[in-house]
Amino acid sequence: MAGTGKAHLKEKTDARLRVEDLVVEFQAKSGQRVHAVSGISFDILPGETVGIVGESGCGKSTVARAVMHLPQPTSGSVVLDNIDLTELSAEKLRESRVRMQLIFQDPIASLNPRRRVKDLVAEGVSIWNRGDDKARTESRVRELLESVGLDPDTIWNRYPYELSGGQCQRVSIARALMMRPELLICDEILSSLDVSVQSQMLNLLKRTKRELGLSLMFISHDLGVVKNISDRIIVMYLGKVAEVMDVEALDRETIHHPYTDLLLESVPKVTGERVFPGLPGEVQELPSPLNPPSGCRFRTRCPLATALCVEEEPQLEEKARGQFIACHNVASLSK
Amino acid sequence: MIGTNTLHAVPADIEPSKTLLRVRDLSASFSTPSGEVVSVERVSFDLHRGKTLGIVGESGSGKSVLGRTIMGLTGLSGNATVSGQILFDGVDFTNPDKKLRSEFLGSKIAMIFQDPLSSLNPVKLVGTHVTETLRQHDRSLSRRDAKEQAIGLLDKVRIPDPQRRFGQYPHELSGGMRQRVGIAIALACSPQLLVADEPTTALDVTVQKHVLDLLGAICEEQGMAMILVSHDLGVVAGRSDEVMVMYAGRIQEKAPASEFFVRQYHPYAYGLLASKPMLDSPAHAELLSITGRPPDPTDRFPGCRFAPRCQNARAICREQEPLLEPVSDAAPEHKAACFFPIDGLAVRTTVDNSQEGAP
Amino acid sequence: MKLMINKVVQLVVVLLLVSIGTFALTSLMPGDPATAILGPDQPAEAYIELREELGLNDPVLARYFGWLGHALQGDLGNSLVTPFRSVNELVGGAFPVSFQLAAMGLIISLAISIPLAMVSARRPDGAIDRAISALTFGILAVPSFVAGLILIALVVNQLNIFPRTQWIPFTENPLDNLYHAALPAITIALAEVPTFTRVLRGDLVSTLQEDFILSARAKGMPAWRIMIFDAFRPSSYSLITVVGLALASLIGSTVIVETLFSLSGMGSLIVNASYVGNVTVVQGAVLVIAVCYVLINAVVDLLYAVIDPRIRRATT
Amino acid sequence: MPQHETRRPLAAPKTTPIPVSFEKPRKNFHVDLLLWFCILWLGAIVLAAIFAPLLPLAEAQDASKTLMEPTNQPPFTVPGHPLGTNGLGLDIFARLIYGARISLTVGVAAVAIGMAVGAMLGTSAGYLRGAWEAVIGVLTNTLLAVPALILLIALSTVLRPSVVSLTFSLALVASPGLIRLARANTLAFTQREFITVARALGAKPGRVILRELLPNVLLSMMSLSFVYISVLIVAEASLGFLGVGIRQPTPSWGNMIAEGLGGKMEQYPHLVFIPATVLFLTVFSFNLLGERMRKRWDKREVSL
Repeated sequence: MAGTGKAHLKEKTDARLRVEDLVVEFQAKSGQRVHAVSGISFDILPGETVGIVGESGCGKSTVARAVMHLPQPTSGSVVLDNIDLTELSAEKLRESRVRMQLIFQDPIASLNPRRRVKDLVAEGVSIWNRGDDKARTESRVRELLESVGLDPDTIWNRYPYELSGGQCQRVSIARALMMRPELLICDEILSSLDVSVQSQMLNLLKRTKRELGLSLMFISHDLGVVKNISDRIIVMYLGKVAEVMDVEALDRETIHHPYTDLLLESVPKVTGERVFPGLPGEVQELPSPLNPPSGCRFRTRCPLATALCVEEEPQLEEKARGQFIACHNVASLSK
Repeated sequence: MIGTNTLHAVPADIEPSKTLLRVRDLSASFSTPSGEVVSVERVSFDLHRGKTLGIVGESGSGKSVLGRTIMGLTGLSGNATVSGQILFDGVDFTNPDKKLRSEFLGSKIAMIFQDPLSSLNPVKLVGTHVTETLRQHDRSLSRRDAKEQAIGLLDKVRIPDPQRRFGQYPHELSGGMRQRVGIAIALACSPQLLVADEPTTALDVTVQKHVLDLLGAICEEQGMAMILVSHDLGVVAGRSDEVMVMYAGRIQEKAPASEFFVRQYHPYAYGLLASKPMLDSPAHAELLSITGRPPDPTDRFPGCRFAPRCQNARAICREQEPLLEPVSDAAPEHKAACFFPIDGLAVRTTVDNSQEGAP
Repeated sequence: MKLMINKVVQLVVVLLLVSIGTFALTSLMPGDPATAILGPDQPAEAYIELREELGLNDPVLARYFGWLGHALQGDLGNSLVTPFRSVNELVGGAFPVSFQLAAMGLIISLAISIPLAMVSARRPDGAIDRAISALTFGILAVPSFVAGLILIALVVNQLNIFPRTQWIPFTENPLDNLYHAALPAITIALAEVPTFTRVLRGDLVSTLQEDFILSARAKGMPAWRIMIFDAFRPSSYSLITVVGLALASLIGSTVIVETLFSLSGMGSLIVNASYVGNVTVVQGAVLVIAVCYVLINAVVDLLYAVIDPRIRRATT
Repeated sequence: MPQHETRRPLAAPKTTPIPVSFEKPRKNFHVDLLLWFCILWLGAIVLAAIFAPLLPLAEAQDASKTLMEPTNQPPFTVPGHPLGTNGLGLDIFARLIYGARISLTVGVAAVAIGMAVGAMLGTSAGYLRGAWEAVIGVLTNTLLAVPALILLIALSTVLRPSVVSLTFSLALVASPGLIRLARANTLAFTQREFITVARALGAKPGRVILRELLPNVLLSMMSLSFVYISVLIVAEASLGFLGVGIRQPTPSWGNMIAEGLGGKMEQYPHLVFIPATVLFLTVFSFNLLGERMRKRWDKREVSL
């Protein structure tokens, strides 16, 4: 899986966010280099939701932070509305960054425990001293809280620890929207919530995105969730892109990258039929990002791997309309 | 809504010997600084040998406490009260004493945990975890034999290179490997019942599938019964013979798995399924939202626990507690605790056709 | 390995800074140190001699390196007041006394704390736990000199069990030595018992809530086995850290106890020297104590890394 | 959507009765009493210390004025000396209150300085990392390399013990621990995403430290401040007791206890036990207050 290649990128001028050859590496404690993200490219159109899926350790959260330049990526370019963030000065970057906002998995850790809800939501405004007009700020905070389904009057003066996980996540969304961002980056924002709350949040996000014309980068390990919210889906494996596809292609029947297939196969079918598998074989574990395999990174677990996969890294190629797969062997397959 | 099948309500055709575990009116409550919390309330069910019972519920539904109570571990925490009856293989295992517990646990009943890292002692070797269980229940076992058996067990749960893994510490293994070690420990004495408390929540999907396959295959092979506790209907689906949905400490619906995933009668059970974004539904499908949130566990209001969030709730739901009873004569094993049960299959079909809101 | 080198470099830098700080004590003295030490009514030669002795006439750096050089060779200078003996001799005589007291205090306090903590942690917030917690909380508020005075009033004056003072060197008569050292050591131990007990209890309680304890229970392990083999071992690592940190207050208690029981250890040496402004003795004693303390803590650090597998494997 | 009609007749309530009225656990009254006693005690001591010059107290320091007074009198025996007199006929009650002035001033001021220094250095070191953190680290380690009491004795050798020099010395002793604490807290808080969010919103490092980190770090340090005050009060008393702190005739709790040394304690136990009791109660109260604050804070942390 390798996925370098940019065949899947849209016209430059169309994209709200265009990330090219993004590389993020950092020093592990032992002094070795961790190859967290190794050259991935993608773009997000205005009003589009791009879902990024992959297992833990595939670098999807690192991508989110690297796009925000928190911290700065090792190399590659991040272009937001035709402005290359990597070339900006620290001060300009600080300004541009506000046009993207991040929401995290842990609803409580992402809110300062010493702040009240009203101040949390208005935080961005106070940083940029746009809060000269107090009344206007306040009415906007109220408006946003209402739009994320919270009653401003009851939670106005609450602290985060007085709220439930779902409510905290709503506050986080309101805070992010306060800065009128163009791109919202959601990093596993549903995984710590209960199922019933998850669906509330998903519906809320879809509605908000529609109403405000936001672009959304939605990172999750849950294929069902990603399928429900995304327009396009990027499958990541060990710091590389394995497959990019339009959401309609994400089902068990379509031909996919072998890794996508593995993921799809692993998602349990919600049926009453009892499955009686034999003892499973030994699993190949995820290779270490300290020392990733040569060629295609998925080859150590891939049933289709050949000698070519060891030597040469496959490029993303359009195998079907709107479906780009980085695999040497997938073309020869037919379902 | 509680299963008040008292003993006489057990269908006569079930021989006692087939029943491995019989739970009757089991309640577990904790006294906390903010008040009495009833985590499990009058739960009754039977589990037959070699069968798997899936227990599903959101956080705070009492599903994990139920698992631990069955293991006789709840009473250990001092502030807990357990009432009702647990019969394990004909032996009363309610509030077991020290002797009974150390005789049964690990050898006849075993458990695996949610977080494989924290359920292994960080300063003990992987191998020691397995051998000490073996030697605890078989004093005559020599160290060498124990080691040999342990390596065999590690191999059995598909751990590659078990010789080497034996001498490693838990933090040196990956999450999937650790959970496999957990399973190896649980299997050490070939138990009759395995309580798996959210065994795959901390794992990735691909690893989850392997672990669930492994558990399924071992249950099948050894005729071991399993209680599979999860917040995720998907984990339970296809892996259990019977499904039980818990909400706020009570059983809301209980049915053979083949029935349950076709049609749900309780609005909560239906909502749980309809609010889960599924891979097999079309993209951008509208999801049902259950509004509100679970009740405060210290708040003992009367009536159905789900009534405050239920769109079908009427006056009686807030006054009286519905019983867990069969809904239609056609499926006597399919029980729901609801005064106004819905037909999940019919609702879903309507929703799919109109692509609108939900019940 | 890189981490180890880093630690050693830090250690050396810290010790250097300590030596600079110790040396700088002289310059902190208000006015003319010689006058401050000798008082105003001495013959002029005495002041000149003392200034020479203190090296006040040389440039600061030269003085520091001279002092450090001597110190590194094991020469800490001479005492400034009677008896004009070498600091080495004074420290050498006092050190074993303090060392033995501190070691005994540590052992006694651990011997008391560990069982107390285990009993406490078995049933958190139970009657026994509350009683032990109240007891340790009370002791925590008793400074060691008060504790010592109470012990003297009760044990020595009322019950006449232990001797009031006197120090018998270990080499002379080991039993007598222990008998005489017992009460001071208990006083020292008492001051540390609350901290040790509370830290270990807290750790045990949180360890006992871990899933691996539950999993040990689910295996049918008996409670005592779980307490010792599953709970105590991982909890003891942080106890080791606390013991390392507690050495500082242990040394403090030793100083007080020596004064209280009139034992001639490092504590009484340094207190008496301080009282009369005998700077060189204070400097020497502080330096010796600091070096010992830093080295012991480094060893504790190392020990910690060696016995805790989580750290051991991570660093190598 | 299909609303199923109720299958069950409303009139057939086969419901099981629900056990209602779960008792709320009773509040632990004696515990609250203890806390109030401690607050009252500290309040009384603080007020007495502040208004000492205005109180009608007998002579506390100048032995030349007490030549006619009875010496070594036990409490409640001589009118005008509620807690008796010492070997020079000085009034013990008055000496306790003047001693409190020193103990409290020194303890509170030193902790305040230590907190300010600790929070600033520790938080900036924890957030900015790099060379700054290394420098702060080495400095704290150096201060920690000399056991506190030894450092205090060494300093009192060369500084004439006074309220100012003692405050300085004690602050120096308290700072390294507080710096470490602040740094550790900062590291923990920096892991939390709200710091990343603040940066994503455009906050500069100064703002992150001051507005996001400091309030959190300070709150968790606050509960320790009381414990630190009690530790420093004991340290000051220890110096007084060893004779290298505040010296006679100025009273401090430590040097008052030391008056009982040399065999006088056997004859006149009140010389030792009255100041010892006062010291104990004060230290106990500060500890208890700190403990209660920590518990409340912990509870919050758990619910976070």
